[in-house]
Amino acid sequence: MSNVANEKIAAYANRLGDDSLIHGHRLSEWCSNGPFLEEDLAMTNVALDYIGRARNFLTYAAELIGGGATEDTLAYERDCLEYTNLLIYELPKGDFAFTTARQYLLDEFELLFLTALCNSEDSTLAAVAEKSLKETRYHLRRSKEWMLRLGNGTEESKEKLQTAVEQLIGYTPELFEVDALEKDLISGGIAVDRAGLEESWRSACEKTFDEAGVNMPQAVWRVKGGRTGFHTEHLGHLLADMQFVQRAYPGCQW
Amino acid sequence: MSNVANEKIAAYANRLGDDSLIHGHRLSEWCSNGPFLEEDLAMTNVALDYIGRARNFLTYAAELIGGGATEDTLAYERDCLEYTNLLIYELPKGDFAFTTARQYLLDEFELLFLTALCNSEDSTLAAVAEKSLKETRYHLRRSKEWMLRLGNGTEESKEKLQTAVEQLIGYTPELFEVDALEKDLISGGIAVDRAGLEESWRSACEKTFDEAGVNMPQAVWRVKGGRTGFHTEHLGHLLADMQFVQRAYPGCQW
Amino acid sequence: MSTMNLNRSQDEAELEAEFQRRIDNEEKIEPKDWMPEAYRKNLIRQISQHAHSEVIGMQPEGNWITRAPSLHRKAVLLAKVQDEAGHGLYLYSAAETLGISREELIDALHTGAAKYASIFNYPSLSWADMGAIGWLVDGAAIVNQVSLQRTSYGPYARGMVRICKEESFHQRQGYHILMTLMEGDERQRKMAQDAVNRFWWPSLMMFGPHDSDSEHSGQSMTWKIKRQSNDELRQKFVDQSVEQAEAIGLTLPDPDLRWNEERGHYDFGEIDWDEFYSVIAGNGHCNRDRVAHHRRAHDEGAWVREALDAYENKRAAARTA
Amino acid sequence: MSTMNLNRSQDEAELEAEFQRRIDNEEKIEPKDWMPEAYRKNLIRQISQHAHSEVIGMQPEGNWITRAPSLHRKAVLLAKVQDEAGHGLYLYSAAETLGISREELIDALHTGAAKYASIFNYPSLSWADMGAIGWLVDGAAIVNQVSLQRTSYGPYARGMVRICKEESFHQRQGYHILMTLMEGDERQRKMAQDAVNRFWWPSLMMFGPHDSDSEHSGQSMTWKIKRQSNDELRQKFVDQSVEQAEAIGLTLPDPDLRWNEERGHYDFGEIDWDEFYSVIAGNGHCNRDRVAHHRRAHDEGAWVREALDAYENKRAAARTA
Repeated sequence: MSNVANEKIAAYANRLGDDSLIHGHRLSEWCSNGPFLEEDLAMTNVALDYIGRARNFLTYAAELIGGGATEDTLAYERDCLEYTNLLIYELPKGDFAFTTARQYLLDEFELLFLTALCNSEDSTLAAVAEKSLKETRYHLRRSKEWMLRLGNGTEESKEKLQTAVEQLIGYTPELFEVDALEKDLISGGIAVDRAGLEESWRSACEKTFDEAGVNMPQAVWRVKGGRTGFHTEHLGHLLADMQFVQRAYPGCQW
Repeated sequence: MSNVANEKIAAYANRLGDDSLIHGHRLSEWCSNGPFLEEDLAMTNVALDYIGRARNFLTYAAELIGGGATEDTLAYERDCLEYTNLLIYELPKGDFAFTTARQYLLDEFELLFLTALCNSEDSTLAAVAEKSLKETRYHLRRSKEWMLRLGNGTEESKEKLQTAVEQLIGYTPELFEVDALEKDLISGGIAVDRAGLEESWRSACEKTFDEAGVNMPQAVWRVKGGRTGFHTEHLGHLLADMQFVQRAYPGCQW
Repeated sequence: MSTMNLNRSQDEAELEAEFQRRIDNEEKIEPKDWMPEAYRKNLIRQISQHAHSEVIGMQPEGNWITRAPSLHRKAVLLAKVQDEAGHGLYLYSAAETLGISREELIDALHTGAAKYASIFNYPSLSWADMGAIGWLVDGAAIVNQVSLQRTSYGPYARGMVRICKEESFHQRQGYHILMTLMEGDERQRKMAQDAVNRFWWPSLMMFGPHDSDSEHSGQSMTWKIKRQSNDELRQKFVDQSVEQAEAIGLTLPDPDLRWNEERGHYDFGEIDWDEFYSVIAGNGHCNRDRVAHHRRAHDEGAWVREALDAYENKRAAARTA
Repeated sequence: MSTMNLNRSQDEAELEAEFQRRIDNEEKIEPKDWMPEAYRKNLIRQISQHAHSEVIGMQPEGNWITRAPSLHRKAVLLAKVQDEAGHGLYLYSAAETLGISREELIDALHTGAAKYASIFNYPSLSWADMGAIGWLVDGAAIVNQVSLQRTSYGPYARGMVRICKEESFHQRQGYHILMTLMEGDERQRKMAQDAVNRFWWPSLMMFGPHDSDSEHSGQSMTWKIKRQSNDELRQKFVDQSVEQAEAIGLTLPDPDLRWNEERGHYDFGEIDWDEFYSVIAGNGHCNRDRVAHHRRAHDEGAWVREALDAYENKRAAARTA
């Protein structure tokens, strides 16, 4: 494979790794903060899956980048302008309704995305996708169940869930953006055509929203920029905490 | 002055600098978060005074330490086990009642402390004390007024103030601890005998608490360890944020 | 029309004519003076949105106080944000002289009835943004505010004079932050250039649409609320910025930027008005966050304001007893 | 005394004698079996406090998940804390078999009626603390739990078998963290040594007071809830730790630590019991924070639990309809 092609696949794996890492990091913040112990355990379990997924993608990206890059140099040595995750992942965890809504919307997306990625011409990406898909099916069962519980629980839970959805919806269009890099890799059979997933995603979500008695709005406002490092103000603080030890004690083994 | 004496005075100035820096940092977190604009301005004003005070103490400590030390190497290159501030300063800002109670308790202390420090045999410390004392008189007028406003405002404000005091009181005994270093510097006429301030402090505070209709409890539990780097779990996160840029971009001018 | 109505319209017409004469004569209008209702409304809108901008502007900068990379910079940034709170207060006071309360002002901000400068819908993402915001955003604000020092409404004009003094200090500090970065290592230079790349065009947008497209411009100019056109002020800003950028090695992200000997000004590229309107319409990174943040602080502070009121009432009652 | 009371006491005495015979015979007591009320109470206290310890222990470790300095360590720590939540669940279940509800258990934790291991009143201050907590705190817990695998109450014993499997893995990971630090640079070695300096003595305190000073020990031993004495277990822990420390170059902060050939064990210094009782009494760094944190999460989650209940009720109603 050519160097240019390697660079592109590396960038693609890198962004998928960033997505997973930031998502897992946010979920891990629920540790000891859950509404009851079983849910605390469940959420940290999902967080662990995402960290594992991140490690797979970032390790692959690092291999392709070469020159001593590792999953850790990628995770711990880039500042927020160099991170390429989508914005929806970096938003603070919010309350349980926010986390539930975000998780569900992303689980439906990832089900479609990973299913498609299983067919990637790149065997490493396909392998990661297969492993991740098993996890995502489990995540989706859980998050869909929580959508129903909160939507059909009490007035309060329905209201909180609706509020969460209104806060999140404008961050979802970015999931379906295809830039030049991905356009190129799509034609090479390596990347997933995200744009093509939107209709199915919307349709699947609306079914659940309907069952949960919650309105799934159209995105009136939309925010994007993650792939080019144009982040929200949240990511910088996240990374300051996440990277501190490596930054303060550089060049060490842990 | 001997090297040993210099080391001790440096350590003393360093701890006073750490106290001020951490306190100022916590206060600065109110920026754009205050209950109304005038108070936002007032609190960032007090924060600025503390940052200035920290710079004075830390610059002096750095001079005495020598070897290229500066106010910034001290502030940005020590991890939490090396910070020597008292614990009360590093506690999160809490709600407005917590900040008010903490500010008031510390203002009464600093009035006494700085007044005494003005008489230090060390002319630099005395000069910093004099400048700081002017500020603290102003801070105290404000914080005392807020104690009265909250204590004699509504039932809710009184309750919140009482709760805040109960949360803080166990951190105040540490203000009056004299360790070997300070004992030594006290006999040299350089440091303030903190222990000797407790009675007057208590008496002044009780007067205000009485006027505010709030109970000033005795400390049933007490927490200490700041001077030896035995901090609460809060400081590490504070420093991760505060020091991130210097850690991520070491050896630079800003 | 009845005779009374006719008289009233005649009085109104006379008052308006007198008012316009005073305006044309460069006289200042003060709070007690008669003024057309539309003038009052226009001013309330402009002054309050100016005030809201100062207050909302505290957020992207406040975002970097805890992370300021030196104690000197920390102190300077704290002082800057404090100044901005002060500016907000002057301006709220000026608006209040026109018969609107602080509560109404804040409520309008929360509901979105009143806007704030859309530049603050952009996020502050690196330390260099503190430099870019000081140099470019405050720089643009100054160009506007210097012009407003001659605005017809007295309290507003006087507020502008006070604000301009402090604001120019802020701009120099922002420029100095960037200068220090440009004299630093490669990563610092990259950080500075990236910040400028993100804030340049939005700063140009601060001057508003071309005057031909601007809704309020005509009447504002007649009443000398506004003294110079959007495009005039924008040109001034570009001219001063190009040289400042060159002096420290920054590239302004506009390939069409070039000196035009004939005009005696810099030509510059066309602004992406789609982005401008899109951000105003709600697609900026921070639109929701800025208002939500302000609302949250306000709601969390309700008990404090209530306590203050209750206390003041008790004291007033004690005094009159 | 009436004939009925006499009969009841005779029955009671017989039941107690039979119960003790089963205990002495190393038979397991199960939830449906008759047990003295004091035995039930003792177990509820011990099992619930064990559960609360697992749950509260998630806090000092959870404090470092976001700052774990490598993705590998991040994953391992996340898995560890997850295990601890799982342990808490086993133990709450075991306690619930004795006729106490989860709600009562949590309430007791919040009011302070139920305690948790006082070791968790100490703060986690550096990454090395993750090593020290794994190696020493989990290490001490394992020594205790291995012994408890033979406890008389069936559900508790079986819970201990499952927990021990996972806990030994945690201890090895903690030790590995410290080993990696000790093979690192000077600052890392200092960090590791400092963590051990802070956690060594509190870990020894985890075994409780000397048996002569221990309130519950006597009866607990008779009923084989407790199988070995505090001092026996503590000695075992010291013996295993000294060699582990030496192997990676750590110094245990006890100048009186030395091998005693006669006893075949390590002699060690006297524990500062003042500190032990002081921390239990509330003077630890984290006493208030641990409970307040748990309470806050619980309160913030009330609406979620209510929603879950409401939803389950609706579904149950739909099924029976």
